[in-house]
Amino acid sequence: MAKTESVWVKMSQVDRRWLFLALWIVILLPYFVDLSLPLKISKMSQDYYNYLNNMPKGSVIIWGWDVSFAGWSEMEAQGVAVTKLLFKMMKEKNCRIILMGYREECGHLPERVLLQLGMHPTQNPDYGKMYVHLGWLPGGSVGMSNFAKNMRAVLPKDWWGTPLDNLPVMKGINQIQDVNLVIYIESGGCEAAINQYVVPYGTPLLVCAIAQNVPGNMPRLDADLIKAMLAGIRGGAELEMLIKELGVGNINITGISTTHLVIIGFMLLANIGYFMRKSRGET
Amino acid sequence: MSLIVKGRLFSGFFLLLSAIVILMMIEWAKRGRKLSLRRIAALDAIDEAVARATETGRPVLQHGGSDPSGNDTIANFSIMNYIARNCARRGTDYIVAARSTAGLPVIREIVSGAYEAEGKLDVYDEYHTIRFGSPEQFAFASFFMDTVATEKPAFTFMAGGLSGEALTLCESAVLAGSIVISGSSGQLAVLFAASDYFLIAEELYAAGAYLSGDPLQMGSLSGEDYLKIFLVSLAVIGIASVSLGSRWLFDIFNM
Amino acid sequence: MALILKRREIPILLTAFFAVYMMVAYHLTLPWLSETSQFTKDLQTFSQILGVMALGLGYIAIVRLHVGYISRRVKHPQHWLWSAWLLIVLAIVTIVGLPIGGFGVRSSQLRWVYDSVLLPMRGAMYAVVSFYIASAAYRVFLARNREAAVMLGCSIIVMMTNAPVGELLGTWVGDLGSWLLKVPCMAGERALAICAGFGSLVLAWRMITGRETGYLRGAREGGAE
Amino acid sequence: MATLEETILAFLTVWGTLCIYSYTFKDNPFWKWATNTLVAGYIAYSAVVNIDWLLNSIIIPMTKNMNYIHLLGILVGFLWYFRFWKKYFYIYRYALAMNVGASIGISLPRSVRSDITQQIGATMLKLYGTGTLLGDFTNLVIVFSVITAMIYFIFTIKHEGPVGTPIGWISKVGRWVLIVTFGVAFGNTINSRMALLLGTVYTLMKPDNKIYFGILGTVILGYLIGTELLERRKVAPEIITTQKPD
Repeated sequence: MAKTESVWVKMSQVDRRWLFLALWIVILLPYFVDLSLPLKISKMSQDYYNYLNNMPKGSVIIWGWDVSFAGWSEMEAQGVAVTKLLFKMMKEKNCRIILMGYREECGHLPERVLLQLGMHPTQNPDYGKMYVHLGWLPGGSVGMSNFAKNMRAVLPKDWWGTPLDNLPVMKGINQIQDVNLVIYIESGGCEAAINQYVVPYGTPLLVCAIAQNVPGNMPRLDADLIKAMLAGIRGGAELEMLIKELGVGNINITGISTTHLVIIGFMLLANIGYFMRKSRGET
Repeated sequence: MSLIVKGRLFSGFFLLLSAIVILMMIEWAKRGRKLSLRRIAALDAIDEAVARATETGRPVLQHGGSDPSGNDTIANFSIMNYIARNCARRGTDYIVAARSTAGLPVIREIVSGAYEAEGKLDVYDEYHTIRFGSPEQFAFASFFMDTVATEKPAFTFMAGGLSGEALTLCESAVLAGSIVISGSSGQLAVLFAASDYFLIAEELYAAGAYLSGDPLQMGSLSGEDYLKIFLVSLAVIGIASVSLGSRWLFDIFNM
Repeated sequence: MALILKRREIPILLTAFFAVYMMVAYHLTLPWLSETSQFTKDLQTFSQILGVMALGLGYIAIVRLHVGYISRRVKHPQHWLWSAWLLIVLAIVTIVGLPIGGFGVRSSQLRWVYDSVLLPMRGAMYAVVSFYIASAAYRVFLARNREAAVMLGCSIIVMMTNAPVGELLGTWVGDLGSWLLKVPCMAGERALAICAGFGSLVLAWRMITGRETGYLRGAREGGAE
Repeated sequence: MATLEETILAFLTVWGTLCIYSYTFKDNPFWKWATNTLVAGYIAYSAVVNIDWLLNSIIIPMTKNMNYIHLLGILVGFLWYFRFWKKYFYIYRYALAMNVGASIGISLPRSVRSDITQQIGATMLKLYGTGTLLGDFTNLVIVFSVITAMIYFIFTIKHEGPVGTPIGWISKVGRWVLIVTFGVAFGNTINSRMALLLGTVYTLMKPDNKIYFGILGTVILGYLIGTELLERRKVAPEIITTQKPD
């Protein structure tokens, strides 16, 4: 009798390091065994893609980065996929792309992605004609509000020090009203972008949200403050499929399946152990 | 050309209304208006948890909160006063793990004040009670977990600017066998799941107001409640009229 | 003189002036008092630069803290030798990042620090929390009572919606998961957002009228002992 | 063949990441090394990029074209540093007060619209006649949930008496709405954290980094397990429970 009791107790009292070990195993597993599953594209990602893809010719798009170092591990898929899509639109529809960051980390981050895509100014002569990286904008909402009214006062030069007046892409763009769309990739909430761009000026806003912030952004999506939203790594993987360029999102989404299964498995284990103990009147 | 920008009239009106209602209620509370609050389960739990700590002879640990500027931290300070007095009265070991340099003097003031009010200043040892970790998020987390591991508190209270690291703090305290009561306006889901009792956002402010009896906090709470009732009634009217096919309230909102 | 400067009223008046001016200017269209008037723009630029000028506060505070640890040869909260290492790294990154002698923010050296130290390590730091959330899920999600059972159920459905493996169970999982997200969860988050909005309203009005001076309180240095 | 620079970069990336991960096992010197390096690196990095913005966007343009507002901003900005001067620390409050005031003034009127009025506006939904049964039901659930959850956050009415008792019931329903919300949010948080973990592992498993991951991972894990075993031998085994007694 005593022996069977301890099994149920053990089931709900496994040392958490075993759980950590199990997680490590299933995280590394997809690198050795092909476990990829088909991915159904959700309505939210489809809406996002459609909204962006239906932008008229010659639109001016701000591609704003507000991702922390930590958030980048999750947002890399979205960040790279959206950048690829924007450059495709730039080539096909003559859209002008303005990259910029909203926190300290985000001066270097877009530069990193440009390097990866071969669009760094040292690699691509089109820089400055159709797209530009403005560097990062300090000051949080105060800075954003200021930028919306008078861009050149707060960011007179691009990230590499060229004055904006010398860059053809910035011709005629002085305030937020000259911009057709703001895309905002965030790991810490999108309230500032909504308050400074959408509420006063009505500029359409697309958000790439970290999965953790998706529930918090839902009321804003529902109230039409956000036009469309990409959610977490799954959104990134789905966008990669929509633009037909598979990348890091599609590699990691398999790991999402395996890790989620392990966590759910452990949850069920704990519950079975709990209920067995309860039915034996041990709790 | 009107005096007020189109689309900003209603929100401006609401801003003004909120100022009037909140300030009026604060004034009224200061003049001695008695307010009664609804029961908050986690508050009763604080007393029980302190009692349990006293019985077991293990300490009570409190998170000192981040910089003293947000609502969360202000509420945490009110609760800190309450818990510190409670511990001083019962002679229970009380420890604050401080995170912010700016908050440290405030914490000292509150805790020494609480011990003084209970006439236990002779047993108050500042270096034992108030421990400073680091202002940096994860360095503090590791310090907090160290403290939990060495002190093995019976009751841990956490509030005031908790963010990404909050879960690790909560987990370590629970694993050390502590009752955890937390309150926060961020990381809600995670903390709600991981702690024994959780003060959901505004509940934390209400708890702070209730425990301190501070007319400023009480008055604000009551002012907020009137505004909420006003908004809920607006919403009900709006839903009724929209269901009947009229959108006049929307037009007012967008004025 | 010092006594006058020390009074709380001056900072409170400053807060009130900046806040009320910006709020009024946001709503009005007068040529001298509107959001786009020159004075408003100047005031905003001024505030932004003022905010950025606080850049050294954290830096100096951390240097003082760790110099204190080293001079007292402390063992807690960490051994003073670690503090010495911290100061060395601080010095190296600062030198690499300042625009002197070929270094600077856009130099390959700082990008190197960014790529090899900051980005991966900061990411890993948060990823440590991932392990804890897994263990928290294992520990707390016992269907002890109805509340916990409902929360457990919702979480599992949403997790299966987010992971492609959920589709193996049928399309209903995804449909139910996104309905939960778009309807009840959205509504709950909306109530929370409204209440958070009220929280900030209350705090702001208390600060503007000088009833809440917590943010000015205790800003005395020398606390970090 | 990778260059020396690439080799060092790959090595450092893996080393730093693994040092931090070692904390999931227990507190150890690798973790101490990593946290101290990271804190210092991050603070220095944010300081230098802020200085860079000031130089590039404000100070250098000012030398060509004097802007007195910018100059005033910089001069007043030095008030922050009175914080470290014991005698005159209170002057620091001026800068703080202006900063707080400006951010309140800029965010508050806008967030009243985005967080309050627009949200209430979006809750005013048709309760019937949306065309589908699911549509009607969905609208009903949204309206009902928002209102009950808001009433849950009303505190100054006691849940007794003719007015209080029904409010008490409504707020109980509101609590259930919040619980569902938290359940969904918890699921999403798990997703987020796992994605984060997978992202860092993806970096470790890059072709350049893989080999160091293998070597360093073994070394660090070996150290951790070794010291753990040594400690266990020293102290009498203690029962580790992950479950708090019910």
